[in-house]
Amino acid sequence: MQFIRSFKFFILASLLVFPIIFNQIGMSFYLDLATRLCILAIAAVGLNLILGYGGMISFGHAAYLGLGAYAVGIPAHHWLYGGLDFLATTNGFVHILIAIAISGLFALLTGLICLKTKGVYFIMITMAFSQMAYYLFVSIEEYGGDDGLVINTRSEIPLINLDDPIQMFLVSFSSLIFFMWLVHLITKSNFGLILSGIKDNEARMVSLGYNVYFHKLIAFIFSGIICGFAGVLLGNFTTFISPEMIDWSRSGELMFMVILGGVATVMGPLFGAIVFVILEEVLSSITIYWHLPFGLLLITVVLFFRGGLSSLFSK
Amino acid sequence: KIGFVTTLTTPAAVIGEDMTNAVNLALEHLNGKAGSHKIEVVFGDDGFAPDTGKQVTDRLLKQDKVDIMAGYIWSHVLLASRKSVLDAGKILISSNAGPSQMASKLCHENFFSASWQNDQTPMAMGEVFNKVGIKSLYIMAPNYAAGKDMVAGIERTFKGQVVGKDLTKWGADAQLDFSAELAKAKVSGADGLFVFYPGAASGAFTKQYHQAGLKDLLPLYSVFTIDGISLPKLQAANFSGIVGSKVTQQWDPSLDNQANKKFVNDFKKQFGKYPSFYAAQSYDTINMIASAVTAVDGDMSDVAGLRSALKSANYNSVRGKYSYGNNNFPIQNFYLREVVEDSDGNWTTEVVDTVFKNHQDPFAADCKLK
Amino acid sequence: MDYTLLLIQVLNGLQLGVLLFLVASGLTLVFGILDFVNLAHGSIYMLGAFVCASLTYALDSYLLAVILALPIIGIIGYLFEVFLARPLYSRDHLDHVLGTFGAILVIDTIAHLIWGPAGIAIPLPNYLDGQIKISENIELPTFRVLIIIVGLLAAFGLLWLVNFTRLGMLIRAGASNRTMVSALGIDIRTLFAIVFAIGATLAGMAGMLIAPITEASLGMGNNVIITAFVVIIVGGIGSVKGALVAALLIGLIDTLGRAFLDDFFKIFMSAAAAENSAPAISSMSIYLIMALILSFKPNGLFPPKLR
Amino acid sequence: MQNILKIKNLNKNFGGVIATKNLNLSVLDGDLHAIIGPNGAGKTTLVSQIFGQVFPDSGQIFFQNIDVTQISEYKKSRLGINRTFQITSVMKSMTVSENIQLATDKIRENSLDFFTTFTNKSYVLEKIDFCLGQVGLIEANNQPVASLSHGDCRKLEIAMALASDAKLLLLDEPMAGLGPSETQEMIALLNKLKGKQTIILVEHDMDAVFALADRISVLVSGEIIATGEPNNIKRDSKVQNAYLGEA
Amino acid sequence: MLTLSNVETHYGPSQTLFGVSLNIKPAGVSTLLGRNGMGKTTTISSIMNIKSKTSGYVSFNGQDITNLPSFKIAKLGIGLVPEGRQIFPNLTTHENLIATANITKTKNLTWTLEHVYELFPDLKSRAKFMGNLLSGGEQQMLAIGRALLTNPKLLILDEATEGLAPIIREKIWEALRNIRDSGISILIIDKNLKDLLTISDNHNIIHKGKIVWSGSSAQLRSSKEVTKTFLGI
Ligand SMILES: Nc1ncnc2c1ncn2[C@@H]1O[C@H](COP(=O)(O)OP(=O)(O)OP(=O)(O)O)[C@@H](O)[C@H]1O
Ligand SMILES: Nc1ncnc2c1ncn2[C@@H]1O[C@H](COP(=O)(O)OP(=O)(O)OP(=O)(O)O)[C@@H](O)[C@H]1O
Ligand SMILES: [Mg+2]
Ligand SMILES: [Mg+2]
Repeated sequence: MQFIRSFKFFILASLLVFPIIFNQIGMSFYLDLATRLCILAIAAVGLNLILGYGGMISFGHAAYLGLGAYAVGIPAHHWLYGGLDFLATTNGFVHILIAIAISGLFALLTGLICLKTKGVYFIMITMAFSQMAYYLFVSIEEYGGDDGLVINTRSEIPLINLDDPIQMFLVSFSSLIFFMWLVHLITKSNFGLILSGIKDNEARMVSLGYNVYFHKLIAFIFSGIICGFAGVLLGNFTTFISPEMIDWSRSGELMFMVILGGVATVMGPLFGAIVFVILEEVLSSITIYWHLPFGLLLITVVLFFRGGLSSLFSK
Repeated sequence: KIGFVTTLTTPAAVIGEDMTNAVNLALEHLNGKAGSHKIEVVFGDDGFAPDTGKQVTDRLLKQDKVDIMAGYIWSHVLLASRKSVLDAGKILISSNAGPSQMASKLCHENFFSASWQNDQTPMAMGEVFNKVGIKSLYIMAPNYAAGKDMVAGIERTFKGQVVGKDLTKWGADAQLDFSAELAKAKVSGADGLFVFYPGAASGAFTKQYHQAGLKDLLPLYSVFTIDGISLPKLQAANFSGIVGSKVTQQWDPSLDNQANKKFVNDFKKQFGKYPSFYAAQSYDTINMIASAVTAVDGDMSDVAGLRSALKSANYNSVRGKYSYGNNNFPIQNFYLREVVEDSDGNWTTEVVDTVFKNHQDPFAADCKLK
Repeated sequence: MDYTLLLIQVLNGLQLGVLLFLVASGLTLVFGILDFVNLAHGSIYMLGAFVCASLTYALDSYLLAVILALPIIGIIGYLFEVFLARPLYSRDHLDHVLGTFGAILVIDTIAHLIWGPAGIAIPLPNYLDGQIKISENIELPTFRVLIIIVGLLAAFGLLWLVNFTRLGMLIRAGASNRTMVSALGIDIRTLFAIVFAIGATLAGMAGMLIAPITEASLGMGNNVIITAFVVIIVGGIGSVKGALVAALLIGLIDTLGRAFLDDFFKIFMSAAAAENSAPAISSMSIYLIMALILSFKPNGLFPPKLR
Repeated sequence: MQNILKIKNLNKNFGGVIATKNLNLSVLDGDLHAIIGPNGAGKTTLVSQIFGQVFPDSGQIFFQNIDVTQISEYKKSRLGINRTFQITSVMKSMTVSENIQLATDKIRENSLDFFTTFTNKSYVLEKIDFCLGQVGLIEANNQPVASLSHGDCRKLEIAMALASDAKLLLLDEPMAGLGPSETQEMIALLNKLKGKQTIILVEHDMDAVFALADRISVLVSGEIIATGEPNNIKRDSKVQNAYLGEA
Repeated sequence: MLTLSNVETHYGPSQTLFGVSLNIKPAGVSTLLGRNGMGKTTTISSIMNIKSKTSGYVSFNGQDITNLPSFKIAKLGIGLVPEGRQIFPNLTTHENLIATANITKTKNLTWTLEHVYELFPDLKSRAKFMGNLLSGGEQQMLAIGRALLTNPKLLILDEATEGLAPIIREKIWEALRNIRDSGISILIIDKNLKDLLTISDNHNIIHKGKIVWSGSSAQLRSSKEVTKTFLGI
């Protein structure tokens, strides 16, 4: 038990320390890698809230990442090139507010429809909505269509300079810790208990007097907002956003991170993101056929480690 | 040290393979050296996605610490990666993609094209239509930025009437069955069919064109669709419907110059097929870089020196002599080519006419560089 | 409007629908009946196309190639079941998704290694390569007509098998309660493996049929799998009838949308606006349809009668 | 005494099967009212209609003189009606005590509490102890439900109904699946509850029914053929023919 | 006919059966009694190899069936009516009955579809309904009918009469007597001790995963002590 706790702490600490050390000795690439990892992990944490704890398997969460990133890119675009003055800004807080509002609204509207369905129907309808968002952005030429939108200035936040890779990393890292803590808290609360009840036996929860639809909707919106926030970071990090990021395959990757790491666990999404991002990076720089070992690894994990990677550490 | 980004996975990897072959051939011809300096090329895979492309660009820049970035098949990948390279103060050379933004608004002194600007090739085609006397035209292209550029390019020069236009779904789940569009084109009564289907879609399209029996009804004109990559495959399956169809390009294997002959012959010897224009441009890219490296005597920190050397285009390009405009896009000839059978019975293309001489892209004026 | 064009487009839509059905029916069998989410179903479709392509060149006959390729794909499906699907039946859908996604990566890369990144075009024998004159001014490629016929035959065969035979009953029973079926004396494992192999064979067959039109290419499976999922969702998971109806519906909507949407939009918007929005909307159309149908019928058009 | 539940002219037809036919029923406040009848008579369907899982084709249901015919189930349980299921329905992957927690009204009322682990902790803990104690599942407190035997699941089902503090409890065959001794214990438990809560008991165990019921209604083919005190029902020849047999 | 010796079974780390030994004679009715959670169902699952055993030995008609897959055990002639009915919800009543039925060889079969419908007329009128729409009792009848149609040599009923009306219960006992008399052996778990005492003469009590008592009806009636400690009555 003690060992496991210290192991988790060790993972978090090395995630914080090593990238910075690498950066100082001139391997700045690893800092970027870690930043990217943290951002994707935030999105995975958000997805885990509904997928892991709530049993709602969303196959469209990349849409929120995209919305969040466009919430940075579009105001910045107008700030640089004019048009839509009420939107044009580089103020980071405004970007975050827009991202939260838009992703919350998108979650609300699609959730109202999606949550009428269950199981695989839910998986597919969430995917359908994210694909619609995909084609929507493809067709807006103002924002680059499928060429994507280069974000030329990063969000401005007092005291923080996101152009500095180290600060960018620290912001992402601390956001990750914050959201892991927040989701952990939520899942331990009344609401979290109810959410797992719904995951387990929805019909019975209705008989017990819970407005299941409403609770699911709330969780769905929460999760969307977390991913939207991750999108803001992603936009600032890559300084580029394209509809490609909304594509279903990206939603799939988020899903795989969560499952790989272990659903309904605090550390799972982070483990998943670490393994996913680092393996992708390492394997793809060794061979262009890296999908082969990667695929075999996924199969191995599924066949032999029930409950994902975090099951390795839970007993 | 050169970073070379192309597509090595997904079906579009055929192009990447051709380009990689050409790059390696160029290195072989140069003995791996520019003057006395060793050149090393690190390849990166963009996975046909702009964000992956940007990621791999960052990796080549930061981890492999390359001096020059080159490659880039796709406009969106190039646009996404542009900032990383230029912000790092490195030279960026496109071996294929030529989006209009980078020729105008976003032109940059450190960015060079070893290929063309998107609009130029279809503009040449439009000019062909005017010459041949095609009055009405049916257009098909994928619905993405380059596809729209191609359509715009045609409309820039074509003086007749466009009787029908289909922009088909593109991307990860691109449309590959064109029965509905071909049926429409067939009844549209157009004099000709213009298409742009690069990469994997080209085989599917040409085959269906062949199967629909349109060869005599509706002659096919295409850009970036029928090339050294698709022809062997089409021939193996004997889709004779496309023999005789017309293509425009700034280069052709039959161009008569020393560099080209050596390139084409050696490429054929090594890889058993004709090189595609992608290969030709990649081959040029390496030679062009080598010429610049020689000019600055291997001092890669001398970016200004590299720049001016590149700008002079002082190397033996396989397309023949050409020069650079103010926006660092080539000013070059465009040819009309026809699909023919060569003396060995292999299908290839042959120049039948020169459409444009020393043509500059229409965006050069919008570029602030002098 | 031009009615012959409309008719041709309807037939085109039908052909697309039939192909979708072949892929989707295997998926709906495996998913609806074995309750196994197989993302790699599309990869089997791709393998079907590649194996058939190689055999066509080796044997110099498309028909022989198909006849030989079908059992090969069936065996591949069987092996897939034994090594990957079987251990995962008792797990939840998420594990299926992850495992079969891994399988996609593996199969696609192996295909890349074997066949290279370039697609392979398949030549058709002359008697299939021509056109059939249906009336004065309607001609259709013979091969597409063949696809429609073969697909519909497969559809009705499958409907009969699942709904009206004892085997079908056992398959459905096994889907709801594996343990009980075997406790009542039925070798459910073998039964499931057979069903899986049938599903794989159907997908492989679809790949073999589409390959002469598009070509065998990497990634073709991943393009089709999403559409196939849309089909079975719209039709109602596990319902072969639903899959048939939905496949035809989606085939028609997709084709007709591509063919006529811009003309239709021009009725009430400017030509330029119509030309811009029509492709965007028609790309979205299948998703729009799915969202629309699910918001009114959350279990698809023909929800299987289950708890 | 007052009617807590009143049903008027209720009808329900499942594609040809008449499950409820012109049914009228009044249940007195505080009564233990048993409903018996052959298999497929429509008892479960009646319970489901009262609880709002199945909506009647026609007719009305009044709970404390409010028309609740069309009110959906999750609101019903807030009004103070609760039920158990003939075919066990519990949260399988959760522990026994979590199941009870979810059934308590305090958790339900604070369902949007995002940051605290059960509000009114002591109340909830007491509730868990009490309910599990009543059915004898205290030791299984932290066991996942999936590892319970059939009979223990049945007990949990009852315990959850207890936790809700409902005014009207609908028990659908609570004795089914219990062993002989557990059945005795259950009878004792219901005896204790009698008077505190109104209970509608659907049961095939006649020993239990006659030991517990204040009133009995006999349902055959969707119709109530007799209602009355246990002793009268026992002697009723119609009831004996249709249901009890010669026993 | 059926012999268990020292069967031990675990669920994960926790042991449920601690060496169950049992002997069921041909052409008779045996019972398995015990409180809730003592391991009755687990014993059945272990016989059918639905739940794998940690150790022990099971034989049927002299044949070792310890590690045979369930379907082979069933084919040897064991029919199971499982706890909780477990009918197939997505099949009609009729399909539920015939899907797994062993009624192809027409000659000399004890149980046919007609027989079952005769026994449970309610099922006949529901023949075209999906299994999950049946009432609890109807499902129980269906489960019994389904097992009978496999024409077993040994019929195992786990909670045979749960949820059945008294009048049907009578019918079931009646039917079981007939089945017994036709030479089929029966192993039954049920809570109606009174009825079991009349229909069976071989009782086994399981307590905490062990058989703690076996004997005849008369012996059981007279051992108040046993029923008190192990059955609570
Ligand atoms: N959703 C449904 N669709 C069709 N028929 C149904 C449905 N639900 C119940 N029935 C039928 O209605 C009748 C009454 O069913 P119900 O479950 O109410 O019986 P019950 O009295 O509870 O019987 P039991 O004592 O066996 O549990 C049964 O014949 C059943 O088959
Ligand atoms: N799936 C399971 N996982 C873990 N433990 C289990 C599981 N199933 C049963 N058990 C445990 O095994 C023991 C015996 O269970 P079993 O179902 O055999 O009891 P039973 O005698 O049939 O009881 P009942 O009369 O309640 O049906 C119980 O204590 C139960 O908690
Ligand atoms: Mg009932
Ligand atoms: Mg039991």
